[in-house]
Amino acid sequence: MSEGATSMRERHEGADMEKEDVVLRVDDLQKRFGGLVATDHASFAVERGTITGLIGPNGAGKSTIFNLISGFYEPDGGRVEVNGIDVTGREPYEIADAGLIRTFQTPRKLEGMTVREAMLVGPRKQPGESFVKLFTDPEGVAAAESANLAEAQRILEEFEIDHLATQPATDISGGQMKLVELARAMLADPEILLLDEPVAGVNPTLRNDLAEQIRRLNEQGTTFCIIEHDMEFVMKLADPVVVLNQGNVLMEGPPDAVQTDERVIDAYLGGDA
Amino acid sequence: MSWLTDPVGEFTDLTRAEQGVTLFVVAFAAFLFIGLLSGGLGPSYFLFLVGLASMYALLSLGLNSQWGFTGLINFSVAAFFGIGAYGTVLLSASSSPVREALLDAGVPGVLLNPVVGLVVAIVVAGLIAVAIGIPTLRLRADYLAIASLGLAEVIRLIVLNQQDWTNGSAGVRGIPSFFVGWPVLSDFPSAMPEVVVDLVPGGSVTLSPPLIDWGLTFGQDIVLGTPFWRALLNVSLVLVFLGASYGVLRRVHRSPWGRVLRTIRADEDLARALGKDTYSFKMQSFVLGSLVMALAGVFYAHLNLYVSPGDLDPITTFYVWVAVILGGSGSNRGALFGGFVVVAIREGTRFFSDLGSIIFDVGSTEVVISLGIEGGPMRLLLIGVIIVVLMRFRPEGLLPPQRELIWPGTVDEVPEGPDVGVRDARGGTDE
Amino acid sequence: MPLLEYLANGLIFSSIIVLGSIGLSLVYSIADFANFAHGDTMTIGAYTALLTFGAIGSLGGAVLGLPFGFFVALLAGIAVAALVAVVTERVVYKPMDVGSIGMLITSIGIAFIYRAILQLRFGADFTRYDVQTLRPIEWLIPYGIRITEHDVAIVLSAAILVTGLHLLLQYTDLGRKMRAMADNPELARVSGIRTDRVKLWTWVIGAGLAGAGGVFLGLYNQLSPRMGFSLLLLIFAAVILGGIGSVYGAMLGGFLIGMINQLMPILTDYGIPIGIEYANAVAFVIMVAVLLVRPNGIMGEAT
Amino acid sequence: MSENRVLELADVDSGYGDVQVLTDLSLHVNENEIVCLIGPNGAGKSTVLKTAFGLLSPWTGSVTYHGDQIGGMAPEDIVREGIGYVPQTDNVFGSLTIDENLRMGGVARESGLDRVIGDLYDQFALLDERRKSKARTLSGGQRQVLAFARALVMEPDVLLIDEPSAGLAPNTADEVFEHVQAVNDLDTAILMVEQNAKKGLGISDRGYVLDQGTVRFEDAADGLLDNEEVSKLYLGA
Repeated sequence: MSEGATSMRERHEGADMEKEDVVLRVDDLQKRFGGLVATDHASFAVERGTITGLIGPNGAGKSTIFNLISGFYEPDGGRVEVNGIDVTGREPYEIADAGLIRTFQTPRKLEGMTVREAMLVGPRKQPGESFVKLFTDPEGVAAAESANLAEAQRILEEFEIDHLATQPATDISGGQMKLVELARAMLADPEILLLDEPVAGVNPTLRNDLAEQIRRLNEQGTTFCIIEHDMEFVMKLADPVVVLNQGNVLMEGPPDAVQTDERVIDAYLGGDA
Repeated sequence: MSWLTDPVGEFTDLTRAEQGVTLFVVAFAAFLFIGLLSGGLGPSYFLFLVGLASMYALLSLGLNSQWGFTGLINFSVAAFFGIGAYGTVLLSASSSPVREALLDAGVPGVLLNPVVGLVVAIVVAGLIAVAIGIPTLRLRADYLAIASLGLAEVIRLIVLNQQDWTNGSAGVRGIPSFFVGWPVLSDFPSAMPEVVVDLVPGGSVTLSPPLIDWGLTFGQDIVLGTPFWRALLNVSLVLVFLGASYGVLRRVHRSPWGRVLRTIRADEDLARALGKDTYSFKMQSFVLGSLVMALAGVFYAHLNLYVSPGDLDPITTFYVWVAVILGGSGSNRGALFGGFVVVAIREGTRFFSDLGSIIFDVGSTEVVISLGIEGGPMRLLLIGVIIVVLMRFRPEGLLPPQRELIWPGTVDEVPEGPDVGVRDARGGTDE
Repeated sequence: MPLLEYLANGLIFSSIIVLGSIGLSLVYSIADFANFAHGDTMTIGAYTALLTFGAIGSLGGAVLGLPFGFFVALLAGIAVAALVAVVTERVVYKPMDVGSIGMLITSIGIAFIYRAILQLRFGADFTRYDVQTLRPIEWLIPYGIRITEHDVAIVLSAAILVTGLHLLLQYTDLGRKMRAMADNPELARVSGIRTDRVKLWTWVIGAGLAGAGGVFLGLYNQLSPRMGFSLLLLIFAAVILGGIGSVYGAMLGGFLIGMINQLMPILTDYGIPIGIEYANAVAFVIMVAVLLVRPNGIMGEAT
Repeated sequence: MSENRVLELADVDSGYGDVQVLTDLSLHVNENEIVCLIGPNGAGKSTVLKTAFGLLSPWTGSVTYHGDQIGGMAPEDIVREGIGYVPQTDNVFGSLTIDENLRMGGVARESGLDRVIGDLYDQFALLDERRKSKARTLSGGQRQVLAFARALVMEPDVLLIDEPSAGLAPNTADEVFEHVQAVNDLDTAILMVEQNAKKGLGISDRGYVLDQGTVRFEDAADGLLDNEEVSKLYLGA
């Protein structure tokens, strides 16, 4: 690391690690790709019941951190805890079992499925996902499927997209797909939901819908951690906001503090002109 | 509404592709029926064809549950077919070195029967499927194709060269009927009386010019002897296999289990993010399909009564691929249909052998394509052209899955699902 | 000293595999799919040479036991294999709207069409070029090496072709463009390279070398419509071993696979009970192992 | 003024597939100036360059070069018109030598290739020293220089540069900006997308601030640097 980077690093105060009820704790996480340090000793904690925003300029390492937390990348060092369970380096499905579900930046389309079919992939631990039970306990499978279907229908109604239920999942708009993704993730009944740019490419009306839904779900008890470039969106929704810069946590604070912080402005606009 | 009460209504409800396929099936059945009546097609041979077609349908169902459901590009179909065939015959055939060794070791001969052979074949196929799956199922799609083809060749080479187990290239003969030792069924073919069917009492009807172009005699006596009853028994067996497999696969396809497989096919990362252990699901799908293929092999051994390493030739794999792509990836009924079409091609090209040569007069030079000995290349050409034309113009196949797949009884009406096919399949990209 | 004999045979067989591997690797990197018709492109080369040689005869003199006419036939084999590949690319592959797996499956159909047409014309039986079978070179026999002048011709011709390709890649504009495209197609376009033309030339070169490999394979063994398809998996093994997309990797992979294939008897010599009949099986197992441990091959960059 | 406009985008809509990114966007580059495009992530900065260079076709509106319509032309043809493009990542051929990289930059030249490459070696000594090295052995900053040089072999009138400082340590970024200025001194106009707004504007004559696919502010570089509204755009508020 050159001198410039070091001096930048000295100005990093990091995140608030002294929280009461932590659902996700990221401790000293490191990842490099070849010569590029993507995640550089990053630490932060997400308190239960919050909507925590994760922001930072391009290349700050936000997506890498999401991939490390959710098990899609294997960290070179550090530790990830979900609900107090160490899930460092575990498979994504094990991390999901611990209660953490993530979404993707580009909506993933499910060819050959209707929207409600695509929704039904969401629930975890379905009895019908066991090959044996399909034959030993078809009534149990049917009961669970009916219940999941009703739940899917209920969530679609809450999201006001129940009219799409039987549409092909490939035929709906990108913004609607984002809503479906969020709805499906909710069916997995997560304790914490990681959203990767939930409103990228979504029109303003749907953007407000999404914000409303996230707030509502949060009030019902789901914890959120959101990467988002749309500052207006994230600053209205999130508290606290964690700022990443060069793979490290620059600071954490309430939105208005972050927005006026000199270091954050420097990180975004570039230092010393 | 049903086909019995309102056939026209049912027919108009179908998609155009479905209508075409239905008409084709009806026309083909009529063609076979006429063949049967005219004596051009012996009843035993007819049943043999039905057995063979059902066997291909079984193989196609197996591949469909790997490629169609999950997107696993498996080029080792012939190997699992061969494992099924060898699995049962090595235990039960009189010329099998393994059987001899077992008898010498004091295993009672009664135990070495085709039913035990079936069980052994299925177990061995399952174990080998796991063994092949462990290294290959983490590979990206095109590498899985090449690796599975390579490992299938390894299996073929072992069967060919371990003569002390398999008789090598000589193959295995002396295969008993599947029902040997069963009460009633064991002796059924020879015990049945010879039946003479006289469709036109007191003679026959000959249609000849000018009514049609060539003479066709209807109503000759059809003799149903021991070979016929044996063939009938075989067909019953394969129909039981096919029915059971179809029933199982249809149920699992419509289940949450099948839905996870379809999610993996469309986007494996999404399935992982939603908490599914995708490697385990891929393995289950791979093993399930391999077992169905092995079942087809077991049947084949007792149908053909001779098994050789040539049965593991990769060409069988590609026939089955054609059947699945033609029928529509992910569609069980498409796989059934595809299996039957492939046998129609296989056996249909044999008719070329009877046609002699076709002579094209191209200007001053005559191009002679002698079809008499060229059934093989014509078949290959036809298969090749079908693959290319399908991939170019209809990669989703003729009967792509049409309906939403939700566990039966949980929704009232089932809307049409979107088409899906090779076009959407991933592959070639790094994970 | 059988080892020398094995090595000599390995060199000959490697020459053929290398010629096949280069084209497969080139097409894999530029057209982005595993071309299952590549083996049958080799077969086309072999049968074109058979036809041409039958038509023109020996044309007088001979080099290394091979009449001049045979070398003309070799050129014809190269040219026709290249032509057929280019026509196929334009008529079939280019208009396709399917992913790389769809292309792979299509290429299997193409492979069947090539083979079926050859079989319709030439029958399924084995056949040979009408050149005299030679005795092993006398002065090498005391060393335990039994190879003919034809074998020497195969190795030398392959060496000339590979050297020619090397010179083309390193010192001509076309070669540099081909390497640039394999390296980074998007940047190649941005730099102003007419990528369509380079692609076409890549097909020409890859299929031409395959055609040459087919001609030599026919000389080394004999000709049959299945000859190329039977060799295809070994060629895939070579390409994967060397690293898909790397021409020099394909050369090295082809060399190693050819050598391993012919060095198999050493195993039994040392008491390991794996016979030469498993030579191909060993290559396939190595291929799968490479895919697992080092999917980018020995010449590719490690992930 | 308009007669010395090298490149102009007027009322352009553009995007990927059916996702619209740019909406009614207009901007221009005059001869010999450095223009910097800044704006928050996802504002469509890179999309502007890709649309100008033919990697994306404008849905509506026009792209003109010296007044001639080039919208919808393929990049390999636009290169021949006299526009160069330096992508943000993967902008050198790693397995080719530096010399070969430069030759690839000049495939569309009909003559004078050796002369231009010679001039470039004079200009960028670090490339001259390592002519025969593979480009993948260069450091991040050196790669950027090679990428500029590759694009300059065509002697373009305007060079489009996508985030030259991305992923570079601050000192190296400063050096790269110096090279951008040096390129500009060779009478090449530059349209540059830059994340580091302060440094980018610091070497620029003019700047545009993009937000949600359209131009929000246009001003002299100094003016934008002092504009409070700009930082609000980045961080909401």
